[in-house]
Amino acid sequence: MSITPYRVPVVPKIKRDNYIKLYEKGFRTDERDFYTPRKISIKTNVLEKANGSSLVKLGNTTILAGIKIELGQPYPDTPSEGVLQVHAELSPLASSFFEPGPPDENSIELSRVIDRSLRDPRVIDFNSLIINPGNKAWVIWIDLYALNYDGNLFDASMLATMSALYTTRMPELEELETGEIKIKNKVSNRPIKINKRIVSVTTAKIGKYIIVDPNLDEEIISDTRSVLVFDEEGNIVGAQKTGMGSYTMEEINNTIEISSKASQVYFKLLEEALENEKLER
Amino acid sequence: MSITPYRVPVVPKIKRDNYIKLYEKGFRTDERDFYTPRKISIKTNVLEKANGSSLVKLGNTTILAGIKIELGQPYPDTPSEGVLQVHAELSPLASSFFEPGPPDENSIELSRVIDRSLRDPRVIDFNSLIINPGNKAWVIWIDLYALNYDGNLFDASMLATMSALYTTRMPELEELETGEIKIKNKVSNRPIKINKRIVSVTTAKIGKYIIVDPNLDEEIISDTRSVLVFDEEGNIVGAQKTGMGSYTMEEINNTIEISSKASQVYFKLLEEALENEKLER
Amino acid sequence: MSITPYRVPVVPKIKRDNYIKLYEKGFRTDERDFYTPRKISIKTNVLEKANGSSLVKLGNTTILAGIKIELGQPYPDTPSEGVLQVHAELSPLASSFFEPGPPDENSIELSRVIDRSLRDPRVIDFNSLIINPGNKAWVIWIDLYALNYDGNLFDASMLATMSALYTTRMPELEELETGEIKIKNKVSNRPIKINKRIVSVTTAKIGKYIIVDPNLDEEIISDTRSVLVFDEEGNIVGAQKTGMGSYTMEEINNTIEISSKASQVYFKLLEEALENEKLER
Amino acid sequence: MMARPEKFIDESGRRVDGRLPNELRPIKMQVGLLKNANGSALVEYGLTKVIAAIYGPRESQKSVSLPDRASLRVRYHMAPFSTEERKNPVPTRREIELSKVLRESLEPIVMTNYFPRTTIDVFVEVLQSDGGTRTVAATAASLALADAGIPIKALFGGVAVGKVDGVLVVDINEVEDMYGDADMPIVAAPDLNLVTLYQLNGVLSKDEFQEAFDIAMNAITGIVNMEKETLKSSYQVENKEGDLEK
Amino acid sequence: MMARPEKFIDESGRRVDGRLPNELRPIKMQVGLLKNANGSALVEYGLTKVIAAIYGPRESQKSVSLPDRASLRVRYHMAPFSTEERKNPVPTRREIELSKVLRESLEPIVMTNYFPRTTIDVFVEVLQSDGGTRTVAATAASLALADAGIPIKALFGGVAVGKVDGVLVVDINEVEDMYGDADMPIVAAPDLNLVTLYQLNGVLSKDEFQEAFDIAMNAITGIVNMEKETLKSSYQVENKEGDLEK
Amino acid sequence: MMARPEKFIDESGRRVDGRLPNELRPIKMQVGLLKNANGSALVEYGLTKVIAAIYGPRESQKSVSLPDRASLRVRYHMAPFSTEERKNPVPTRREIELSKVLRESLEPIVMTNYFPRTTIDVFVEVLQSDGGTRTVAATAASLALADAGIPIKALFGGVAVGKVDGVLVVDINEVEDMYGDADMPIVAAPDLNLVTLYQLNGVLSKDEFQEAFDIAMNAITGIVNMEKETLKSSYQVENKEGDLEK
Repeated sequence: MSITPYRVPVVPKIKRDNYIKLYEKGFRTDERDFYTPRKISIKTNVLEKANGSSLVKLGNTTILAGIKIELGQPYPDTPSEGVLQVHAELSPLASSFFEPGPPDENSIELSRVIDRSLRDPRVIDFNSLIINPGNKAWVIWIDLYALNYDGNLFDASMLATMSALYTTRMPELEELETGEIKIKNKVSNRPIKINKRIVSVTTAKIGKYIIVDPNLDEEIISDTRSVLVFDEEGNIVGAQKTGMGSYTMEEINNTIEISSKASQVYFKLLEEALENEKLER
Repeated sequence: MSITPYRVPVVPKIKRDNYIKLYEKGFRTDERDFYTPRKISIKTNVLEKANGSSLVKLGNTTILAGIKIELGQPYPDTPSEGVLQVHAELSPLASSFFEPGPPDENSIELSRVIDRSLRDPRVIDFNSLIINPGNKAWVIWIDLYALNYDGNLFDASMLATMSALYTTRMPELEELETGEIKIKNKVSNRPIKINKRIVSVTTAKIGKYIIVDPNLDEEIISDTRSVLVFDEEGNIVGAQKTGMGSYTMEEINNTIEISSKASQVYFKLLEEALENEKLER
Repeated sequence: MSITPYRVPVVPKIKRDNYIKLYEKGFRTDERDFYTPRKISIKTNVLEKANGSSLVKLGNTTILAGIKIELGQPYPDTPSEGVLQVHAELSPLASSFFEPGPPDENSIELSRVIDRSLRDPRVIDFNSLIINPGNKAWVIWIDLYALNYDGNLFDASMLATMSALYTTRMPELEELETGEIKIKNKVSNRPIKINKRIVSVTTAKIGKYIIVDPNLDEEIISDTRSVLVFDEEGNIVGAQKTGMGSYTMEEINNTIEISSKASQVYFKLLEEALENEKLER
Repeated sequence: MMARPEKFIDESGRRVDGRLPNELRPIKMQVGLLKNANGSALVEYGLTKVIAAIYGPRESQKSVSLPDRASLRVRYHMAPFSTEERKNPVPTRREIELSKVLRESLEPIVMTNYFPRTTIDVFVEVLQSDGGTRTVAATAASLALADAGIPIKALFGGVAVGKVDGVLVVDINEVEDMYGDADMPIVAAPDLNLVTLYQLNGVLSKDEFQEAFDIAMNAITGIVNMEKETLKSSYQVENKEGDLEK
Repeated sequence: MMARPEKFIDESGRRVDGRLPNELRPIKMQVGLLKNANGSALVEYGLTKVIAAIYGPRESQKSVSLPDRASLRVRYHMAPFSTEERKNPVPTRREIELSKVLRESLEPIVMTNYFPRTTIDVFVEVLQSDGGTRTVAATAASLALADAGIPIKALFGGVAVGKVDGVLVVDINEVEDMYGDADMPIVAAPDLNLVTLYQLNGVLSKDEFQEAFDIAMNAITGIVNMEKETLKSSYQVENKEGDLEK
Repeated sequence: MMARPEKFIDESGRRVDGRLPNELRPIKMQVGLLKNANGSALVEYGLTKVIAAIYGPRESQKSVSLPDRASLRVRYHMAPFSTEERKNPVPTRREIELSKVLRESLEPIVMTNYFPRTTIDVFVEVLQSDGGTRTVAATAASLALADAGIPIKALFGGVAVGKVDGVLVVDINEVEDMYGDADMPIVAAPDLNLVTLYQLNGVLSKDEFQEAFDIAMNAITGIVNMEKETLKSSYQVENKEGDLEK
């Protein structure tokens, strides 16, 4: 069951008005233009014992992604593919809005949007993750851990996911004399096979304005938000309206164009980060 | 843990008094006599994709029963029998008294009384549900879903269960070359084997009166209630005192006689419904 | 998550002062000296159908230990050892402080301290509990059930555990023609193999005093508590500071000496109890 | 798992444990054995052992408080070591149902109107299960309520009537319950001629069903007399040792 | 499990169930069938059947009460018998997400400011699932809110647009959803030109993505017209029999 | 799973990772890295990385409010990617116990009497686990409390003493913990000569037990000095980059 949030801070109308006045002049409170995401920092391999990891800061929103790879069974309906599991935790360290406990609707929505964007567009080469069709497959656990929340968890989480995937190293197997297959080394040098890069672009609608990468204040005063996920060819590989409001068709078309352009910015930053880490392939 | 209900509406003493005054004249508020259940409507096969289904209205109490049959394992202590699972959901759609959440003591009691009445008297031929003794058996899932609650969930649920069972079609199996057994078609033409018909008769004790098929108002003002389940030979195949009060031995004997007679009414209505559906066998 | 207890009775400062005044004279409220546990009664084999059982009273603190032994699988990392499961239930029968529900941090701490004290020092001969290495092993379920709580659950639970273990009889196996191994009799005459005896000694620090086996009042007014577990050679085989306060190093050394001496008292009482039960081996 | 006996009644008319059809198992009762509870009782029918504890009346939590009466909270629970296979302590659907029917059996007996806005807790724990646990629980609850000094309209007790090899038998044990034709637990207050709980699992004719009540009422009358004796002697000899410690 | 069809569009341009790409499944609507609910509706798109019930506005629990508006509680739930394999009634992560996006689709439509400090419950139950359940749920919610007399800004409805064999198709069924290239559920209030829910699972070009909205808006306009007809006739003929009972 | 080493101490007296028995792993400390928390710290002992965040004091929920002091809420939690096998985020019995003993280690140190009726949250998250996580958590909590400006009686820290091949060693890593003879985590505030947490898993003689405290106190004194340096430099250089991002 989902209930109208009751713990969200009430936004004084005046604050919203001030934001909109600034927008009328073409500015945002943090001096960005409407279409530019905040400063992005991406550091990969921050966890020595995980198969892949990345710490992403999008402004002050901080996401740590950790990837563990384990032996498991393929799903009965996809016997020749590996298994993907995406989980997000909105940890109480990250914000006074987050309480300890089982994942709430926000963390479930976040992880399911990331999951769908990886799965159906086959961002990961799932067929390369089968060991023994119908029987043994790799299970990819992607855990997204919010360390600081200042708005726009989607884009930060997607950057963390992609950069962690790009630095993920598969475990190494060995076959025992009994024929049994076991993990010999938790982490080898072999990368995981990635088919394509994707980025998420979140925009907020505030009055008549559509702005890219809202920070927390902007999220709170926004009418509603759109998450569009793009691949490098410009296809849309995932979408989610999130938040309580609505869009006119004109606003949707506008949002698509703005998001499509902003996706190029994210791709550029992602590529730079991955190059900095000397992990291109 | 069970606690005295605290969400039940308080019955003004005057309302109870008015009911009893009417009983003294031999009437009930809905113009029934003491021993006649409300109008019953039974429609089977309302769900095309289930193995069996039935929508039962007993007055305004509405129960939807859906039966799904799946492959599973027999219990270790009954290796040559199929498996029965009965679950009832007192859905929040049905009444403002019902809250979303895990099954409470009332829905658990309801499903367990139905379950026991089917199991021990062997209403279903459990031996016909074994595929491979000790290893593979059919699992019969009976889900009772309350859509509208106006008293007497037991009798309505039992009618829904029996009529759904009578229209239940088994899945069809196929054996693969590997010898593995799989479901070929979810639903075939083959009926499930039923040994006997049973009906539940709920009576309420209100003051010195024993009335059949109490509606919600009568349930609320009742002192206590009795559920007696009968087979067509007049045997009692299940019983449950439910509700907070008590019975004298005289009242129990009275209840048995009244319920036994009322069981014939239920049987007649059940038979008519099944005939209407042209599903006699 | 652990939160500062809010249901604990507030101790009037005057009560604590009175206790300390008495300590200054060398006495406790129940006329014990500082280093002597309360009267101990140990009755074993109180449950005919369990593999082992014991009812222990330490003053008015009453613990019933029941041991069930079942067939199971060894853990992957200890393929040639049996499996130990220790669970404690602070039942609502035992105290108005205990609420029904899943185990809280206190019962989890209690069972884990007992578990660790049995496991690592190998009090039970785990290798004798393997039936088929990597595949079939005995699972020892030790359930500690608090019936009355008057302080010091640790020492009473450990006495109950040890005395129940000493009277535990293994099930008897049989091999079917199919080669399958099954339990023939739930309880045989064969005892479980015990390597050593251990006792727990709980002390409370109240002001500058260290007292052995605090009762409930003493627990409530205590600054903090120490649980030290000893074997018969005087080694420490388990330890836990429990409670909200702190120790100076001097107090710790003092606590070790006092506890070490008191362990001899517990061993003596345990031995007497086991002899009374004519179960020495 | 217990095996099914070939016969439930032998040539001499005796049951698997040697009892006659109308014979109860040896019954033991003891009150006041738990120090903290306001009242407590341990009751054994053969190997079935159930302990009951009463806490309260104490002020209700506001959300469940009733203005005109006390709330009853009843927990029927099986200790992990009470069953053939070790039982997970998480309440099962069975335990939830039995807590409900036991509570409903107490509601007409306890004088709840004396204590508005309070809660009376009745915790019963099955220590060892060998058939009939819910009816032993009722007997233990009756004694524990009396021990706690909670006003009740009358003492009550429970017994399970079964049908094996076509014969109605009283106070069935686990084998008779598991493999018999019917199991009918009944709780009653015979001094008031009131039945407060019944359930039936299995098949009985109408006549047998009525006869089962007669058998139960007769047995419960004896059980309640034992309760009275137990309470009387407990006032004389305080603090006697419990049967669990025999 | 359903098998993957070889082709999703045959030579004559027809889909696996014979429909044209822009053709909806047969749609049935019925309101007021649940007596206790303040409003209710049963909506079917082909074999997908969803029932919605409204309770409220009723006073909010204090902890969740909002001073300036009503709270919405929305539960999207699948009945255990609604799916291919029997579904455990415990809410899945999918049901939790869909409850959220459905609630968020209602927030801009329901005049919550009329009822401060109250809660309006929208319970939708999927009785049978054959694709598009969340969009059928939206249509059922629209009708049920109207039936309950809750003021809403406009009627709304939902439909899922898919892509199979490279073609955009409207109102996809379960096979098209499972094996198609894209599934895009959309909820809108066409009279206000407002889109209140969209999601995409799969891959679409930017142009296809925009075209999907046009297809959906067109379909939803027709669906909302059916809602209006249904509501109009329900005021005339009260108490007509439900489709579940045809 | 890690394999058991043949020897824990080689001929030259060095441990499996080259350390001497009394040698700590390389320790890194950083404060203030989380923007929203009132205080935060990241502490690493070798590969063990723990982050701590403080929220509060904020007004307590009424049901848990204490009239004379602040309540502490402490959560020790392991991130799913912190362990050898991916850890389910649902709290384990181990995490529940460690949350309790960590809370109890903070109770005598935090000046809770300054903030009646409030709650102070201490959230510690193990990001990577290589032995000694609870003691690293204590050190991180000490720094985070100081960073939050919560009055504490003294800085404190933790270290685990172990016994391998008959030798007491300080700051054990995961292999030494898993296969060693004893593991004894200790938390202390050396400036006050106060021990606030100890546990023992394994077997030690009485003398070894006492020696373990001496070893720990000595190590913790050094750790607390590092804390002081860290806090001092953090007041000078604000906002330095975190070690997680080296």
